[in-house]
Amino acid sequence: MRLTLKIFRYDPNTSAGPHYDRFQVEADPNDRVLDLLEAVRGDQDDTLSFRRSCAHGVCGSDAMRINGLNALACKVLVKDLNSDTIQIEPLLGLRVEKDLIVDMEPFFAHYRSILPYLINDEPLPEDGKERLQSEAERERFDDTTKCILCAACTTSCPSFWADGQTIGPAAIVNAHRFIFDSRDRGRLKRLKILAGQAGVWRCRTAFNCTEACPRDIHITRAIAEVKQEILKHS
Amino acid sequence: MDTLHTYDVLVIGGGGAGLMAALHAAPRARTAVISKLYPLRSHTGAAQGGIGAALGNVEEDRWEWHAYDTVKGSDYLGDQDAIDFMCKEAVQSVYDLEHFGLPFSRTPDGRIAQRPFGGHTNNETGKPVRRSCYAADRTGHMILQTLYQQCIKNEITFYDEFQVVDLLLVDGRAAGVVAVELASGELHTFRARAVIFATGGHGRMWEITSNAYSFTGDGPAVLLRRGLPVEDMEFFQFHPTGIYKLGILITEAVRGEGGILLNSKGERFMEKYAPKIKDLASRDVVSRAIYLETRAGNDINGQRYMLLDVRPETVNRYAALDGRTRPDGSPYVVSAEEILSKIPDIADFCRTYLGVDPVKQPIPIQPTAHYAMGGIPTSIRGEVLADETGRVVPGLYAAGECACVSVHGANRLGTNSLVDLIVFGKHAGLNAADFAASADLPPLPENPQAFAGHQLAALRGGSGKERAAQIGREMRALMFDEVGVFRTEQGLEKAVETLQDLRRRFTDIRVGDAGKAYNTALLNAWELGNLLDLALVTARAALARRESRGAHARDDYPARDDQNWLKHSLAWLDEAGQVHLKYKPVTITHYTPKERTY
Amino acid sequence: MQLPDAIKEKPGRNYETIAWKWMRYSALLLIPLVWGHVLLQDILVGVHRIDLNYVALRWASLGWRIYDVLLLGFAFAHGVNGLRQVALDYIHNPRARRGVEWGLLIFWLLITGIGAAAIIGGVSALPE
Amino acid sequence: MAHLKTPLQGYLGYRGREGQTAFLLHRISGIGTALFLTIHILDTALVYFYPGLYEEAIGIYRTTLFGIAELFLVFLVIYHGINGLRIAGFDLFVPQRWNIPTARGSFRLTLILTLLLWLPAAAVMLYNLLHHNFGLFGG
Repeated sequence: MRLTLKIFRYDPNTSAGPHYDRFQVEADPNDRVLDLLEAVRGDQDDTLSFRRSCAHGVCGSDAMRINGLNALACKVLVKDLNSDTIQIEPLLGLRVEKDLIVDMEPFFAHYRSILPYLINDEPLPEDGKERLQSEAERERFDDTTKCILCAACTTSCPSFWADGQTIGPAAIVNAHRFIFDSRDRGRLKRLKILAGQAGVWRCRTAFNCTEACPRDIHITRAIAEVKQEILKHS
Repeated sequence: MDTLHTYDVLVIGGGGAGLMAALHAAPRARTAVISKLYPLRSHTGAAQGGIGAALGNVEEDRWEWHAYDTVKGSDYLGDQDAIDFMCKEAVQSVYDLEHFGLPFSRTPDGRIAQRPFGGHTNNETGKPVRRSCYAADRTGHMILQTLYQQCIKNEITFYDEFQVVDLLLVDGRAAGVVAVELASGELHTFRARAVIFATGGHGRMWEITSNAYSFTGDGPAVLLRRGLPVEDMEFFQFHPTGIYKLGILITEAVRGEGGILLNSKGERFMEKYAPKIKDLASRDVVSRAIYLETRAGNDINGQRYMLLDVRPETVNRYAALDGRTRPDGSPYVVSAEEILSKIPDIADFCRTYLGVDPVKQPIPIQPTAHYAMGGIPTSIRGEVLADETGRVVPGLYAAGECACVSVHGANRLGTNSLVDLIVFGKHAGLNAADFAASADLPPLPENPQAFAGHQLAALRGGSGKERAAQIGREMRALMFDEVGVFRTEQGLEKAVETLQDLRRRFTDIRVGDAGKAYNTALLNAWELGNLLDLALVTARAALARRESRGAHARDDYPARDDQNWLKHSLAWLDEAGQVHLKYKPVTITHYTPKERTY
Repeated sequence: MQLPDAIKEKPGRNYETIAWKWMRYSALLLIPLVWGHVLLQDILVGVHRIDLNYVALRWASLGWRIYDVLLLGFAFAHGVNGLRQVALDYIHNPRARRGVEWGLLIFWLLITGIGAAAIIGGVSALPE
Repeated sequence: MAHLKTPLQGYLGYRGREGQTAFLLHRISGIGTALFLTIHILDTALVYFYPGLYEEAIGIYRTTLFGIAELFLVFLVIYHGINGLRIAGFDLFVPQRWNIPTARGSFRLTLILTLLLWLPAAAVMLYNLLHHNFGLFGG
């Protein structure tokens, strides 16, 4: 089948502002949108820039807006879209650096701000082996360990669109992963950060994050659980 | 921005090996990680099944058994001293990861959970042993995340989205690297006392591959261009179970949980090829079995694929036939929910890309290019070796998939890639920091960016008669057909010839993008050049090796030939495009080569 | 699940947490109050029958005055805090934010004061 | 207000689902109600400060335009209340039930309940409006 790709273009080094280019491509219903982008760059216009790596939804490089919805280009198949024009735009709320590439640094800065690492200064088990954790304790935070930091959630969040200072869903998801890890001892610190102006209270439960997550993480639920945890400790 | 940077230790690559190296170098040396991707995008994150270590958490196990399985898996080409070192160190390394916060799946008594995996056995009974430590089916993801988290905690310096395009050598010693900053297109020079390459594999030279787009062999190619050799390039692993056509990996853990491979007749054909451990035989064995079944006309619908059946009724039927039991001795019976809970991501891939629910329908699979056993020759300490005598390049280290220690020999055992990058990443980091502490800062060569600048300029200044995308397509198809699961003299000769032609045609491409910011076309073209170089070396080394061993299977030389070929290959590529091969002996300590049966 | 915490640094009393709770708990009271008010004034009575006499009659009852004071206090505070949250979404400069917060505080006190004065003072003069 | 460009682009262009609609309606209804409330407090306060002006102010409310606006206002007030209860209910009492089906379903339920409460109210108000402003129904 023949498809039209309508792609957002922007090059900071030329004076022209952002615009859209249209490309005709031959596609199979089972093609990934990423395959189409590769075809355009390979055979039609090699000035098109986008990020990609693993091409099967685990590395988080190719999050973008596809027909108005955040997704990984490698996880959206042509047949899922049901349209003969596919509009492809960069993530919203982060500065566009070139075409579909946005500046991820603010996103990672929010991630770093919630202390995304195990905090536990207690002595290790004397036998040098693993810290014990029951299956139930492990299960408690399983969902939020799946995050690949692709930014599809954070850049679909209306609060983040309005204010880039909002910590955003991805950072909260990663905080949740440690807050509910029975081995961690830093959760009150994280809760204090998340109780602030840019934290969980900015969540208006618009659910765009959960709908956009390519890993099917229950993001809004995780945020609500963090909210409860803060209420419990305040 | 200043484009000259100075550090004690530079780590090139932000995957598992690179981050591990950085974490261990940083406490004693000013360290920076230079990565062409954001580190969390690295392909370590795609590893699914687990990391092998003889913890013995669910049944008796010993690191010596792990070592023997690795030697046997390597088809005796692995260096046994290195393998012993790795398998022994693996145990503590896994505990280290747990202490770093890695959320392993757990046993009922709260320990790290372990499951069976291809090629891992109890050496006394020959039966599969539960050795693979896992976190659902995203162990690599958890390793990558955990290591990156620790890097944040330890405030490691990162240069994200910097593509290293050249290694600087002064008097045979590493002096730094040259990198392109993707955002600006500027060249940066990094000066250092020690450099660690951890750039990953080169599986993108094959058409059907489980590898990331970024797996273009940058490290080995850069070193080749600087006159250093690569080792054992003819050995590249084809994983038996890639999703049909896409190549996306379906982990062995699916078979570990009881999944069965079936041909068009509905036969469990692995009974023929590995009567003892059947579907859990080593990867090369299973890949070849699929190929042979296909050749015998037993592929599904004549479409060159087989079925991987993990429906509970199938799993339970064959588990009963095999007499498989749970650790407590009860018969192994699973429900659909239990299977899905062990392989959630695989189930997601199947639904997304195939529209198949793996507990209701079998999964169409075919072998997919997966892992480079070969790469930059290194010592057990991670030092890069300059020749067949084991001469070390001072200040230069390599670890992870881009390196060849060699612990995987002719065929890597499942889970051992993660073991490799954890153990050797760590030791490369420690040793590089040691080296940096005692070494002075080498001078920079005159005009350090000249060679890199020249390479990039050539890509922009070609005649434009050829298109990079087209050359890439031809290379991948050629490699899959002629330098794939099975190889012949004729095919390999054709491959070498065609690759030399493709390399000539490559000089006629011209990158159309003249921009600076995120000129991905330019860098992709440069990466294609790397793949072409490595493909040529691979085909040439494969042509020379007239035997079948591990992943290198020759139709015309079907047997292993220890008399003539129990040796590692080293390949140099000269400026004229000629490959020069030399060989060095395999280190054998206590496992004498014998026939490999599963 | 009770976890031991080595770091006893609680998120503690924090303005945004209190404001968030305030929006939820005030809403619980507001729903009967506001809906009751709307039902009575807009639907049952209707704007065409409301005049000074009606207001005077209504505020002759202490019960209705208390009702209206509660309504004023809770609804307007809820509303002004809502406006504050909305404004802070779009205004990011710290000084501008402080300006908005002070402005809204004054606005809130002023309007609430005016409303309260009216409810307490009642209808000051009925038409002839 | 350069800051408004991105959120407006998102509100209008991002194809969010029920949750985004719920959020936008909640915000619009909240702002609208708060602004109306301010005016309403002020006009009611006239009874004490300038009773002479009160009847004039009420006169404005009695116009057809305001009558129609009042219909919308009541809808928004009902919606804001139910949707607020919905969100607070999940957040405070059953956070573990926040998932895509419950979020979508609960919003649809919110809309249905709002309509169910609003329609009879709207009928009465419309009757009053037509009766007083257009002399229908024997006015």
